[in-house]
Amino acid sequence: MYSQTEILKEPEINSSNSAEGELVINIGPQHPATHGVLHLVVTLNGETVKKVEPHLGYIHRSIEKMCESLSYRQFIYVTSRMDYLSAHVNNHACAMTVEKAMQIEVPTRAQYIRVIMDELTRIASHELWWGALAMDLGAFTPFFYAFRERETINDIMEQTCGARLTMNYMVPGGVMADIHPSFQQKVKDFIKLFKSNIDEYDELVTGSVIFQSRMKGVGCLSKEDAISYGCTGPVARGSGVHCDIRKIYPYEIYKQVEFNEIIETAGDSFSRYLVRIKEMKESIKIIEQLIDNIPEGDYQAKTKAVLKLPKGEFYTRVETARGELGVYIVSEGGTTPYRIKFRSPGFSNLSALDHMVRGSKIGDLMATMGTLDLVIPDIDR
Amino acid sequence: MFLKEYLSDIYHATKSLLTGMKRTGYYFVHPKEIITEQYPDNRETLKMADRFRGEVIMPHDANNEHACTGCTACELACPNATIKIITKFDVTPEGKKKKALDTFVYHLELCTMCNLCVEACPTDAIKMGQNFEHSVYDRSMLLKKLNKPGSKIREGVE
Amino acid sequence: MFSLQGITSGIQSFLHARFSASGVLIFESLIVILLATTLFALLGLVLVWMERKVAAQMQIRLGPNRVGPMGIFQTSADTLKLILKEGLTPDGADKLLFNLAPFVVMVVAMLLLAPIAFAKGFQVWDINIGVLYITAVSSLSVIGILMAGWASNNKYSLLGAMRSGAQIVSYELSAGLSILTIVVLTGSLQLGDIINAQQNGWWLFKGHIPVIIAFVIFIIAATAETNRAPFDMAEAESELTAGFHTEYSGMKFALFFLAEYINIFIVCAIAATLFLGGWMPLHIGNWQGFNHLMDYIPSSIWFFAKTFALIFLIMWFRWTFPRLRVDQLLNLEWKYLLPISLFNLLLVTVIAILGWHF
Amino acid sequence: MTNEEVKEFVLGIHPSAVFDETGEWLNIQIDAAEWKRLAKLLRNAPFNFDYLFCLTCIDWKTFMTMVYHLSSTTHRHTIVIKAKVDRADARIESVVDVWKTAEFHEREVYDLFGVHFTNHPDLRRLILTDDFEGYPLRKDYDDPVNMIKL
Repeated sequence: MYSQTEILKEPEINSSNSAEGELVINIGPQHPATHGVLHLVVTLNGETVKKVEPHLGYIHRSIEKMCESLSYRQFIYVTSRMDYLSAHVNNHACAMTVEKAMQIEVPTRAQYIRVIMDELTRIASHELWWGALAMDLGAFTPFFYAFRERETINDIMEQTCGARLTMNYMVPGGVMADIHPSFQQKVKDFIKLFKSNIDEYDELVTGSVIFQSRMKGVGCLSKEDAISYGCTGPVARGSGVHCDIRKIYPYEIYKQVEFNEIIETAGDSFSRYLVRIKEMKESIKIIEQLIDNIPEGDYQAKTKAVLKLPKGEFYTRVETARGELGVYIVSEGGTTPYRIKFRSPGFSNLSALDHMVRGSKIGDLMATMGTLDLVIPDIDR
Repeated sequence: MFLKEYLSDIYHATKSLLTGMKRTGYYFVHPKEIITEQYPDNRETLKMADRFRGEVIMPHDANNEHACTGCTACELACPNATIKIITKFDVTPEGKKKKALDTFVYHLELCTMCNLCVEACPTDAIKMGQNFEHSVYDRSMLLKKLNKPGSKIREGVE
Repeated sequence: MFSLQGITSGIQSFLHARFSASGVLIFESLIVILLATTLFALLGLVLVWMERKVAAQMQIRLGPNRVGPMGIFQTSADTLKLILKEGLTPDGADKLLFNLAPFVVMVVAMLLLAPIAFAKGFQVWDINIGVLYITAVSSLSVIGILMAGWASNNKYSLLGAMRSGAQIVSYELSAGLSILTIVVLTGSLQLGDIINAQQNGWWLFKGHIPVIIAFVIFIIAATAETNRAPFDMAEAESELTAGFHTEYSGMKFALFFLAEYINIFIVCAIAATLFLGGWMPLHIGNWQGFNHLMDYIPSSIWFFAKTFALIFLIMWFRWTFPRLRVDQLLNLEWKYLLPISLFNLLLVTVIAILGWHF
Repeated sequence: MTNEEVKEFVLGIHPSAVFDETGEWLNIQIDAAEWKRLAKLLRNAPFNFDYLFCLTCIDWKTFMTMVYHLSSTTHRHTIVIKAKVDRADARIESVVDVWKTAEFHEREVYDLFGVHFTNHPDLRRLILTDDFEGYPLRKDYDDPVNMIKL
């Protein structure tokens, strides 16, 4: 599409409003701290951040447009590529939307498997976030400890779903295949490993005085702002907003499971950090309740080969590791969606970044960005 | 009072840092905890999960027979146009023309290993293979023909 | 007993027998240059390898293990790669300063080598103001970093250099004050005297708690002065990509990289000399038998063992702690380290005057 | 809080609103010109629809519809507001000062659909380059190079 000269052209920076003594730097699209291709144009006054302006689109694939030409079975796999760390949950949301529209009854066994998979995904995602956050703050070692546990989850996924990251395991009506015979044992082993290792996280990072001073009182977001900016997930819960979709609009079997919605009220980076760490423990609690009680039965409801959604609009909300994911399908009664919209949690969370970091230091920008847990393909879609 | 706070600050800070150092120090002196997998060296012992999706393969039996009827269900199910099925017409002993598979073209470079084709196949003619070492020097080498030369459809598969 | 002193005095008398005084000086300088360069290259290779191995072990990894046994030739291979790489100079950079900066940093590191006693009688220059010389020269390295940051014409580099300037200038203070405690106790600025004063025990053990505090402060300040995590504000890769050496590549980058490790070695060597007795074996008071036993271990081994133990400590810090923020970094210095070291110096002075130390 | 109350409230402000309750939530079809006034009132008491969780647009080939999903964090009630906008001159008032999240979402819609939000503080392309031509998510957008047709 673009000619060579256009690509080589200097990126235009808002130089019009950079006053005397202000420094405009581009953080990203290739930068160690932006975890992908996020491009932040940061206006600095010395070390102090004046303004942060995200430039998106480096990994925009227009998944929404792509889905318009894919059938209701096919479009699910694409959504794994949005928030690749919660691939299961994305697929789950899409499958649920189709099921809701076609009124497909999902077998209880499939529901159990789905929820266990969701929670495993959530833990895996938070593990990665934890390691990456520590890396943003300059500590490398936690990253490897986090990956050790995450690897176990990936192995479990690989065994049952066939892939480690983009599983495409959820299909309308249930799951693609039954769980692997050793699935339950492996999950129990993981729970044991996780429980013995989670204390290390506290020793190494949570308790560390340097970490706490980097986190406390940094990147504050008030409750009102969190709601107004549409923040969801741990970001909003760190500011005291009740927004766990699993609690307020329970789907699948979340109604029967006992778990707490983690709320921290301080609204700073440290409370967001605590929310995620505690959420991992809650996820373990959910898995523990379910893993031994997976009922016998079908893992997939009988569905037609070609799915046709009735005319209308369907919206599903689920809780991914990053917050509320909404799938909005407008159907004209055909085999492909007329319009599909993914309300991605990262997009709204990112919009609050500027508000959160104005007036703080560059180091705080990185810390705050780390606690927002941004996944760029999820923001760009 | 100020001095007491000041000193307790220092004490707690130092303690928390030492706790962290104890943890890394523990791993330093416990090389058994190392989790590195030395990949090319452990190829003999490396066993992929049996459901691992590495590529689409078409199993052939000893008589060089496969189970593909050339129905193109997989081609339709594929979201990326990875599969292209070329059919031909075989003449049965009774003299009837019968549609059969000529070439099963598989574009590995387009495949996302979503497993939808395998799910769609009515005769279980294709499945996911566990090979993951796909790197080649030329993209055209990723274009594969899945049915072996001279193979034909197994008796009794409709 | 094997001793490096024998070799050095042997060479000296050999040269004196054949050449005039100035000729001897020239030859000795040549030998020193040769030795220093070799030492630099060797230290760079060993320390980088050591860092990677230490990091790997702490991070439950194996680390380099392909090039040579245990990967010991990994760093040599890396160096070879860096030499072969093109050294780019960005457009708009101040060419002279840009190319000069790595050498300034390197030369400062080399100068610091002079007063360090590597073994008994194995010392380039036992200058009588040794400690003063060290503190004076080590603060020059900031000029190289500022030059690099300014000349790169890159905003990241500039920010990194400015941070580095603020940091080194502040941490010089507490490092200097910690060194002063030893000077006060010894009553001499000469490193040879300081080492000899630890004949009957290292200052760390002889000087009660104040010296231990001074030692801890010195290690912290040394970590900060060498721009090592958790004080690597100048590089802070998650904030400033690579800080002052963002634009450097090839051998010029390698010089910065090497200088960082040499600096670590030097500050650790100084810490070992001042607080742990340098090449002096572990002597406890007047336990003659024990002291004699310790004397059988060559002095060079003592020196390197102590230095590498301290280097390991600094590496251990790096692979455990998150990075501080720039204002917290300065807070730590001005609110904690400086007042404590001032008070500490006062205490040590009292101890020294009253002769309370062992 | 029920749909009836919301209906009554909306009718009081905007008599020509059309309601549709066939879906999961109450759908309110309003005029684009009335949207900003209604938004402000809905945001405040008594309903307190403080959470705009989805803002998007649908291209119906002859016209476009802006869709706003509103939710109240106090009452846990959700409604959907729809406003028809002209396709040739798509224009609707921005609600950035009502819900801050609208800033990015409106920029995205502007970028991909070409809906112009009046009074938006910083209406620029968010995802595509500034000199990009066309609005990719419109139904008539065609890109023969990058789009893969099955």
